[in-house]
Amino acid sequence: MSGRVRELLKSHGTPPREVYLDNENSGWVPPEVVEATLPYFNVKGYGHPSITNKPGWEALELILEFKELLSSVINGEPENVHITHSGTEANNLAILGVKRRGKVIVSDVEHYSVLLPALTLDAVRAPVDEQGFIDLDVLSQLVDSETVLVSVQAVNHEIGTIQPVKEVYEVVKDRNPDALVHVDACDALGRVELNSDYADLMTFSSHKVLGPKGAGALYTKVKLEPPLKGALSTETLWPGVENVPAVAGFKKALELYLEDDLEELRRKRDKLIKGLLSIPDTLLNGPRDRRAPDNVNVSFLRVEGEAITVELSMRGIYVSSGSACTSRLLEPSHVMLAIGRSYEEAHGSVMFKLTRYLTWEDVDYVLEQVPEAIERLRNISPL
Amino acid sequence: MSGRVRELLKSHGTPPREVYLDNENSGWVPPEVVEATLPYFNVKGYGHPSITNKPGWEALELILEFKELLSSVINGEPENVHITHSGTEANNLAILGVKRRGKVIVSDVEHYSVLLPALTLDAVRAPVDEQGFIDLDVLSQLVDSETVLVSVQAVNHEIGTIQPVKEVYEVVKDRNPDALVHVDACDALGRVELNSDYADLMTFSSHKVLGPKGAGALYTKVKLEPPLKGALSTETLWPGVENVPAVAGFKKALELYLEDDLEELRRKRDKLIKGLLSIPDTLLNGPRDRRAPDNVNVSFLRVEGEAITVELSMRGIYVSSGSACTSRLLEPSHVMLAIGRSYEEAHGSVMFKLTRYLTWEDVDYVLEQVPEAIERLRNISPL
Amino acid sequence: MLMSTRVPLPYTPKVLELFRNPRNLGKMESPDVVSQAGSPACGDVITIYLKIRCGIVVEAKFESYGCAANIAAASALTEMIKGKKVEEAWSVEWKDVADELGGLPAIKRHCSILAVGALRRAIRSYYKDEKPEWLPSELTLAERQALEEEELIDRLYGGRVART
Amino acid sequence: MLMSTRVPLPYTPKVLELFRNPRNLGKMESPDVVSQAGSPACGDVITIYLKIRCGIVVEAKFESYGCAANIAAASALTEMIKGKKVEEAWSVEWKDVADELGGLPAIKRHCSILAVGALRRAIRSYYKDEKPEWLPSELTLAERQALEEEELIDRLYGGRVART
Ligand SMILES: Cc1ncc(COP(=O)(O)O)c(C=O)c1O
Ligand SMILES: Cc1ncc(COP(=O)(O)O)c(C=O)c1O
Repeated sequence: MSGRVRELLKSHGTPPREVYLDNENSGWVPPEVVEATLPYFNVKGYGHPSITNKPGWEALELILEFKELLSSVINGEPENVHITHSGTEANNLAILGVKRRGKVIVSDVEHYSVLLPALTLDAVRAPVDEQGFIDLDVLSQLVDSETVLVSVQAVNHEIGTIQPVKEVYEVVKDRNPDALVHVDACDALGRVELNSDYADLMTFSSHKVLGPKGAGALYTKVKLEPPLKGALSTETLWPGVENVPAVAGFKKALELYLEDDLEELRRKRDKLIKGLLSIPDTLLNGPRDRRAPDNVNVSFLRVEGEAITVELSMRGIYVSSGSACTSRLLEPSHVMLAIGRSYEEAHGSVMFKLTRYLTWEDVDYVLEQVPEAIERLRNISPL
Repeated sequence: MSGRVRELLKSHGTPPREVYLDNENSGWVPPEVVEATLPYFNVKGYGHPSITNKPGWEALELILEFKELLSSVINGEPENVHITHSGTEANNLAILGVKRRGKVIVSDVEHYSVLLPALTLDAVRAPVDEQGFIDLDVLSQLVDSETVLVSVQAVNHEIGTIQPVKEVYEVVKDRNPDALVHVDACDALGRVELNSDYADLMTFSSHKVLGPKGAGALYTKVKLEPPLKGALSTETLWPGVENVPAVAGFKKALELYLEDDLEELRRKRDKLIKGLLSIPDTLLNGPRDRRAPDNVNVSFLRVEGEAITVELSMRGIYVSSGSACTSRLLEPSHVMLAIGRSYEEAHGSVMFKLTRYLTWEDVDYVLEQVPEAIERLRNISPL
Repeated sequence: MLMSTRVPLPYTPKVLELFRNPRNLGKMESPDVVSQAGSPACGDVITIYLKIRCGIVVEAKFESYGCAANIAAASALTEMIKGKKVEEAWSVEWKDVADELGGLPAIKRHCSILAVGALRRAIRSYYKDEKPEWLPSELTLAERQALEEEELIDRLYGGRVART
Repeated sequence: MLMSTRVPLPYTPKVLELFRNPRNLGKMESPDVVSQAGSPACGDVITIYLKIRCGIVVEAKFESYGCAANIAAASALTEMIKGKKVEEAWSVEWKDVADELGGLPAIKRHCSILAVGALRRAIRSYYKDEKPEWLPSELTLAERQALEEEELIDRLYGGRVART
């Protein structure tokens, strides 16, 4: 099977210029972050963080350093930080781990790793408006004395909507002080201000901040019942050994992320949005204001998203789409549908997640190539 | 908190010679394996393996290559290989994922990542003898028409017992052809012969073969219900994105592991065992024959294992123990108890897992230091 | 945006090549028959244009709204039927198109089914007044699947209003 | 062998130092009193030897079977009581020993409790015939915990036969 992929890649070739913008699905890891992980494979801290020997203590040191850093960013306590292998796992831990059973409420645009576990608990979905903002009035009506958990993300992973999590927290607690508030902050970390005062549980993911895959974190003020069982290490809510090198990378990546020039990111984002919207029949998905500084998402009408990803790939621009063309489920991105996009609009959606490594020249290259790509595909289309 | 660990490490110091033997708990990753992971962070295949762009296809290529390699080692089909983030997760997937409910049977010496999920299903524990071998007659009596799953590891993680998995498979299927057989092969891969003909499900872990942490695999011939929910990638049984660099490392590590000179490992193991048993009042844990070539486990009477790990750490020898001194649960290793060791014997147990990187000089160094260490501690002990 | 994914097997070089340089692409001036299958809401639409002389497909063109496989399948199919008798064109199965492309991932097979569905609709429509013997009166699988896709999306869609 | 783990906080340099170079280690020639607490099955045993003159602890020694913290706690305790009045030695609490060690991880606190338990047993035994006023007749927490540990393991152990 792998031979077929090899053939495809050969026929694809390597474009002279490459601009990676699919950081939402899989972060490109900066060399300095990789560098930070390296010692932990075989120089120090390669031991088990709960074993009483030197390589174990070195691992423990790193784990604690990470917890101290992450908790300081959200004004919290290091002991409340729990380490998993991904944001998906941290979200599952949050949703499935709450011991009390009762009504669960999630926003309609949550990531699948919140939405799907929540649906196994018959969660109620709270609607959002056309820009993805949760309706606080409806939410307030949904929260009742039976409610045990409300989960609302801080930043939407597709359309960059910055949710008013403080207001969500207050609305929920006002209606029912015992209801827990979970904030999926995977796409918010280092991008918007986060404060653990306004959440009982909070999720983070390493590769969302350009750390390596293999580490996620759940901040929790409440006791949870882990959905998986096994040998515990210093981590008590997720069995198995902590992925120490990945945590080292997460820590370094977060340090760098916190230094990002958000204003510059915003300017690049806005230049991209403006340029892309100058292509005829193109819609912006998500809000103009209160939008994550690194998120661009547009729908090109009369073209299908997967074709765009392939077309752009051959031009060295790597993106993803909310189309459903390949799934045969006919279901495009639930986020697109939740904000009222039609199926066609969703199929033509393309997402770009910017990082500090995107240069102004890259922005220009994207704005030169994308219109050509869309035009070529529209010329193929009967619509 | 991390400051206190830093102080401890400073006071510990770096011993002039270091020999890492705690590979059972956390594998030391060889530089050539780390090397194999590096491109996948930011040179190629850093994309999402199910997204249709070049970095995504490169990731897919690697995933497929890995599945081809692993399945070829066990004479199986690549499509049956599923990727998780650890052996613990693969075991949870196997045990909790079986859809049919009924009697579950596990050996008494399974890893906690099998035993604990199984106990949530009220599993029956099949006894082992004093060397850790499962009793096939008792097993045969335990398997009945209600039995849906039997889980027996291929090699024990503490005492190296090589279980007769083919016989286990035949005994189980003979009694109930519908009962599934799960083989936890984490410590067996590359060490004993494995054949997917004699298992319905099989577990593997990257860092057990000196791959990086962050990758596990479950081979399954049957459909499973994943215990966690979320966005699927090419991997359909474990949500979230595959840890592609870790899988690249797992692949490389496995390639190297398959080339290991097992005869040489056995000779080092035997020299270590012989030398350690020449220390008075020392017992071998686990069998002499049908023992994994890399496993050494002994109990030093009248000394407590955690103290040994610290004492040896200061001498640059890094090991772990089956003692319970630190847990305050008073429960030492369940494996030790299952093979009939007394609590005292279990508390004094020390485990060494050998790799090709252990030199004969290292063996000599260990055999010089350990007797001194044990003597010092026995001189402290009132027993 | 993970919905657009789950591709266990990727495209063949042939698919990529036809996506890059499609043959027989574009509208046809005065075709003898035009037919479309699929729906924009499903994310795939194929239009087939045919020119038929003396029972021979003398020209075939296509347009496609859809993924790379969709475009490649439509292109490959038009190439396969050019110069063939209409009866032969009718007998091209989705499997033949997939083979021509060097294989299609399972979840992409509907692309070649849709292409064949569009072609058969065109042929059926060409013969709507005078059905030749070889033309079954029952809808074939490919035609039924095209229909199903169109109807399914209507059902899924429900009352949702496109805001385009 | 993960049972020996779950140490969220590690040792202080002081614990490591006393583990490396314990003070007051070893059997005492003709002590006035010897007492032991803990059980081998639990993985920790501390023996305390005292020489007492005119109500003063003039010499204190220990032996320990247990983890590094256990050894360090026993060593620190003997150091703390040397030259003290017995009544003062009695009043040393496990917390004082932990502080002396620069703190102990939560799961290691039982080590200093055990050390204090052993010491108090020794003192109680020293005064078994003639109880001074300051000596409570009720067992103190540290003594009770030592007892509990010894009994608990018997219960856990059940019929299991040591094969040593
Ligand atoms: C908002 C949000 N939550 C959770 C996740 C899951 O994180 P991970 O990819 O680490 O499993 C993602 C990433 O896709 C995300 O964007
Ligand atoms: C036999 C066995 N099974 C499962 C596991 C769990 O693997 P991992 O450490 O990758 O979670 C281990 C490792 O400790 C093991 O030795």
